[in-house]
Amino acid sequence: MASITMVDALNAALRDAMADDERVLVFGEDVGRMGGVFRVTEGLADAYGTRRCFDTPLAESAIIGTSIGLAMRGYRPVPELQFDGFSYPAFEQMLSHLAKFRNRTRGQVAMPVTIRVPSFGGIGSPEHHSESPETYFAHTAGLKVVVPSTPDDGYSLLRDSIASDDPILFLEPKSRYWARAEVELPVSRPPIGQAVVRRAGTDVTVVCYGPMVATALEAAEIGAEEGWSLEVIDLRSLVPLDRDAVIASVEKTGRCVVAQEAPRTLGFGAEIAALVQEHAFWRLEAPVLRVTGFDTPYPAARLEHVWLPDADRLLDAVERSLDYGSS
Amino acid sequence: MASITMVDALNAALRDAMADDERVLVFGEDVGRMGGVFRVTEGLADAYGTRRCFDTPLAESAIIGTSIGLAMRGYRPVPELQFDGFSYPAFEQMLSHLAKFRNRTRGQVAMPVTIRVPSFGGIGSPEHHSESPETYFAHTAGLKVVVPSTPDDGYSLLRDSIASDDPILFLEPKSRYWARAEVELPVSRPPIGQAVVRRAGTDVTVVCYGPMVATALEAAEIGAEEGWSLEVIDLRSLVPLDRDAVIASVEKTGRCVVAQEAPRTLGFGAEIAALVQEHAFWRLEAPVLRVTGFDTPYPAARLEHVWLPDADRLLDAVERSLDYGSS
Amino acid sequence: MNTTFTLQAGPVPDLEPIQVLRPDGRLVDDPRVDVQLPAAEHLAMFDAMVVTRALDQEHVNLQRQGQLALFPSCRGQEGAQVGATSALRPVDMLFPQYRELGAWVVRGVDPVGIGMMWRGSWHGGIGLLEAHSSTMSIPIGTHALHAVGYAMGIALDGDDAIAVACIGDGATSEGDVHEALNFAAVFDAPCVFFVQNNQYAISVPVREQTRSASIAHKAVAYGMPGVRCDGNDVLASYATMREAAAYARAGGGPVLVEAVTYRVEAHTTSDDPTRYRSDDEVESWARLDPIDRYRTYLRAIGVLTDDLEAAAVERGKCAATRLREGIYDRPDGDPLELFDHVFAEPTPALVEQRAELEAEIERADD
Amino acid sequence: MNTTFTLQAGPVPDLEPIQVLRPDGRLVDDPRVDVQLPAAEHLAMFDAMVVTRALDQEHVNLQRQGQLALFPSCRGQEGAQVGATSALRPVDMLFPQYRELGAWVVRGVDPVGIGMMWRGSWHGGIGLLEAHSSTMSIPIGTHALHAVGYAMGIALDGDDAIAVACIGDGATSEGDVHEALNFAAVFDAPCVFFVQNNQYAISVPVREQTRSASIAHKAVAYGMPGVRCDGNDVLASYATMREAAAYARAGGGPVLVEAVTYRVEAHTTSDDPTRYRSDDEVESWARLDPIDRYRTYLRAIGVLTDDLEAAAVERGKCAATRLREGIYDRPDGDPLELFDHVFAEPTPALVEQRAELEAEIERADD
Ligand SMILES: Cc1ncc(C[n+]2csc(CCOP(=O)(O)OP(=O)(O)O)c2C)c(N)n1
Ligand SMILES: Cc1ncc(C[n+]2csc(CCOP(=O)(O)OP(=O)(O)O)c2C)c(N)n1
Ligand SMILES: [Mg+2]
Ligand SMILES: [Mg+2]
Repeated sequence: MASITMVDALNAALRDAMADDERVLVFGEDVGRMGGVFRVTEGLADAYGTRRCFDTPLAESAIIGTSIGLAMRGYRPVPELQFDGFSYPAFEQMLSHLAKFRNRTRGQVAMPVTIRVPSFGGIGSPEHHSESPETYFAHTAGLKVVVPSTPDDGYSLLRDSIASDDPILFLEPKSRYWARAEVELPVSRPPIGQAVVRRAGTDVTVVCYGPMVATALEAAEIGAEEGWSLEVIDLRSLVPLDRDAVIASVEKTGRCVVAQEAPRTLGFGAEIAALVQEHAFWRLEAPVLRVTGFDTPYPAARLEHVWLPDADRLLDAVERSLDYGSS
Repeated sequence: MASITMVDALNAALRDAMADDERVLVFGEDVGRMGGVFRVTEGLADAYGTRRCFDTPLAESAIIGTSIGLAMRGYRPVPELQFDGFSYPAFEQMLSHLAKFRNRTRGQVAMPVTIRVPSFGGIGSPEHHSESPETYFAHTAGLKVVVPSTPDDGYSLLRDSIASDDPILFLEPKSRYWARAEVELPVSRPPIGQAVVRRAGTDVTVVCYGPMVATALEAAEIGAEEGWSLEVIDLRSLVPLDRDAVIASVEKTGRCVVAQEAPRTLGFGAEIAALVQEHAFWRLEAPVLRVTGFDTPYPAARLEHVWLPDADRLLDAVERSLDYGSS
Repeated sequence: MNTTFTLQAGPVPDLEPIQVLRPDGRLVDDPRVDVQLPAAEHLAMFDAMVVTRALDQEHVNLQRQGQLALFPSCRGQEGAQVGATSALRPVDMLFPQYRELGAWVVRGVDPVGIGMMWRGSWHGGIGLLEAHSSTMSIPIGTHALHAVGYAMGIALDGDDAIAVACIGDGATSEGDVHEALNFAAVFDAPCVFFVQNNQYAISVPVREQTRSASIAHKAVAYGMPGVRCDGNDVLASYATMREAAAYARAGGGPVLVEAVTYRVEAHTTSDDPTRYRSDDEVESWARLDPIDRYRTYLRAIGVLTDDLEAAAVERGKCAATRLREGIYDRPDGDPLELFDHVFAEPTPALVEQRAELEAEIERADD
Repeated sequence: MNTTFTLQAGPVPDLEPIQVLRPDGRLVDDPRVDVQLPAAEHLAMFDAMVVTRALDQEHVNLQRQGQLALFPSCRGQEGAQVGATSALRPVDMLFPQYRELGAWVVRGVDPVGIGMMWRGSWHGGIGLLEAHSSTMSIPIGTHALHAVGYAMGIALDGDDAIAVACIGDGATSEGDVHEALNFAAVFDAPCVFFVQNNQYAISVPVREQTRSASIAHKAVAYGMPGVRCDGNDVLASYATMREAAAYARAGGGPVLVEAVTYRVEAHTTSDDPTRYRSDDEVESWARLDPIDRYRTYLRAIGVLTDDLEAAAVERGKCAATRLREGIYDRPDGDPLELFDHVFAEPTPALVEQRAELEAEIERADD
């Protein structure tokens, strides 16, 4: 077993995917010669040539638009958008075409495009480099949204995404890029659409994904000292959503807290809350509580730690859930 | 009292706003010479000159980007994006700048920009002309979202939007453009941020906005024959949201159904459901049920009536709410 | 075919459009291109133009009868569309906007599949892909990037097909078209940008769309060749596209072609063009009708006879009849199909929602 | 100031950049522009360049000491930035990207307000607006549209200010820059697009960014004048911007200026440029240093003396000290301010969330 980071795991996944299928192409800004600003594409141009891993001009709409054309031609593009906030210029291509192409062609043309987006906050970046774009994509019919939280899942989910015939927004939690785990590659984890219980518990279900998984586990650890048993569910993909796993857990615990970095209004927590109250109505002993960023623009680096949800904010919600109605 | 359409009301609002404040500018594709594809800007170029109402080249990002620059210069731009689906190219300008400018400048630079977007479906249009983009905007901190449902609100809310110092997505329900009402202009209705009870009732609260208000009222009418008393709440603005009005109604009825045209996942109904279960938890006798479009691309014209929520779909949810737990 | 013009990246294009036939149908003196075509090819193009016109009119009729939701006529643009498409090989991939009826006729697309788009039966049109055309694209300018990506794929494959991005004068203002031109040039993609400058983007005239001396001039910004042709002259359109396609196919990289033409009808059947242009203007362009011009020429050189013209008209009628029969009161498709093509496999949410709609339909049927 | 070049919409720009000073600091023979400046103006520019360099270095130092999150150096670009900005009037509105330290120095912006951006105290920089500069803009190319909108507003007001969009070579690939150039031309907006072609967009060299013969050549696509200048020659940058600004101010419409220069340092302090360029290349450009060149010239014409140069260096030190004192261990702002500027008035949701965060902070303080 080797100790590897998520960057290592993602890089290996790209390498192996390119080795297995020569129709896999990797491109974007600074991904070739430089290996990406986070080094996720390091060495791919050397290993597979600049035909298959190349730098593009600085234009995100073009990166996604040409991915669509390449997919029509039978390729499996794995474009990178350099940061979450720079996915916005490609929004029209994603919503109006990538998401709709299969449907528009009655299934004749698939869009096996995996868009890698270093996402979320927490690493002291400048403006536009710490956005949580998942709502925009998850609300868009025809797009899948995958969010790994660990190196092994990074590898396994990225391989599965590239192998999938559907367009996938693969949101990589930057703040977890350098966290290490013991993993033997290649590794295979549950498929896209299956959540994983990261920690079993009986008192409160904590639903989370991406960067919030580590926060939830930390909270569970601290909570245990208070005698609270938290069950931490890592969604792994938002579309498709493993609703059954969430409901099963809430049927057990009767309480649910959902955590996201995104601003509260219409963050993914809203969808979880809506679903849980609908499908576990009688079982709920407290409302589903949302632990979120705020409805403000993401702050500058020095203030982000205050703004981002942390174990304390999460535990406060857990406590409110446990105390609900008793005060 | 004159019988006017929403198009008439919006046109009058633009006229009066331009008369009252010469810093108000109206521009976009085909809004000048032609008066807009829906004739909402009809006659403005004649009345106020092509300096203040003018056609732009075909480029939505530029329409919003230049609106930002004009706002910095002290103007109050009221750009039109021709259809919902063509707001997507302007997404980066809206999210990365329009929404963030005031915050970035610590309040020094306001963005009094009202973006008019003919929105939603139901009028037999081709692809991309029937989208429900409200989630994208409502989730974005720094944007307000206003959705009128009647001619008088069209007038009043558009005047208030243009007078506001905040950036506003003003989503006009195309399917209500030609519905008539007796209105004496100018008319003043409750301000942005205040919901209105369109029909009082005691059994189930129906939360809706824009095109779904008429559907909800129709359902309430039919439901009354079944002996169901529906309270119809027209949100009028999604940001700011009149949560108090919704909660007050649910405290009374104990049941809530929320209706939207948008696909279900992360549609505005998710936010309403999340808030209602959080703030009226003990009072709820059934889960908040969502009446929505489906998680598919919006269909072609001949199938849209099947896809769109109608009174029947709404009443089915009402019935499920009323029967909840009793079966 | 001989030509005295050469496609070249760098210099400013000639403002004078390439022309083969004068408006009166006679050959221009000293043309920059020399088109020697077999009679059969001439007749095929003439036929396609006549069929296009007939189908165009039948769409308009069907729309007036409430059978179509909308229709964007290509009347007046048949020369540009038929000429350019006829110069391509069948495997060259078209990326159309929505007003490309003439191109689809050349490619033999069943008109019913086109009419279904405008009826609102399904998005994008049916049967286009089989004819090496992408589906119709409504978000202006966006599909130019698909053409470039596809062309990059062709180059990666070492194939000698090309991709053709069909866009309008209005589209050239969109950021996506800029990005497409730039990517195409940087990656030497075998892509021809075929711009039909029909003078309008809905109500906005091209002079308010750009201050570029011409659309073709924009090629300078990308280091690619740009060329203008008379789009109402089917032979000029043919010859120009043939040169452009050959250039791209030979590995020269992309080319920007501007076909100068005119949209004689309204933007779509919903539009009222009297709001933004004069009858005089329309009439002056109507006098430049591409079919009339070509007919005069083909008659003069003896290729087109009364019989052959009657046959073309007949084929137009047949096509129109086929369209009408396939579209009139056409039953709607199964709404449950809406859940079938969202993903390769429906998600649990889609399975559930499909069942909901199914139940709803059953309820309604009761 | 005399010039023998004229800004003109239409023709392809001269590939040879306008130069006043040769790399060795001597005047070029027969320059296309003739810059006769009073000694005081020369010295002000020299000062600004020296101060910029000193501040630039101090930012890098502070970043290495963990005081800044990040810093994008403008080393090597001082000639372009100081020259161009010095040619403007104080009310001419700048729309900077993020690497515009030299421009802000000319405008007298307090360096602490710039350092606060890079420390991560607040977005966009503080004190820029007061100096008629918009805030820093990170989404590449986007702010070019703000400049155009602002310039449209100037024209509507009948004012004689101009707007200046400062963008990079990489930015020219973005759709927004295309749309900005096009809108500016169509609306005759008094806007100068000032492109610092520093040869790289992070790791991507400009030859992979575009096939245009030069960035200035892109002007042809918009029917506006395009002009190249030597960006490492402060006097050429000054003279070129002065012409461009005069043209725009006089109602001529927009101008595209390309300053050919080089980013001598890494893209930002996070970047490792050895991955994509050679030391030789960097050294060959470092020999074209704009400050050295200007110093040699000013010494030769007797404007710059030992004392005056020492004074400039001293001002650089003062500025650096001011930056360091204002930034080092600077306490963070009140996080509750995050709720104050979302809207003119906070919404009920924001009021509630503010209270939540306040309570959380109090809890943490306990
Ligand atoms: C992104 C986008 N914005 C706006 C529209 C609305 N619209 C439909 S056609 C059209 C004009 C297109 O003009 P042009 O490109 O010249 O093509 P033409 O219709 O003349 O063939 C506009 C503005 C659209 N379809 N897509
Ligand atoms: C829309 C967008 N995409 C990507 C980035 C990431 N990024 C930051 S700087 C940069 C390169 C910019 O190059 P250029 O315009 O030449 O300016 P320079 O940094 O050389 O001054 C990139 C790709 C960004 N900031 N914005
Ligand atoms: Mg046109
Ligand atoms: Mg650069």
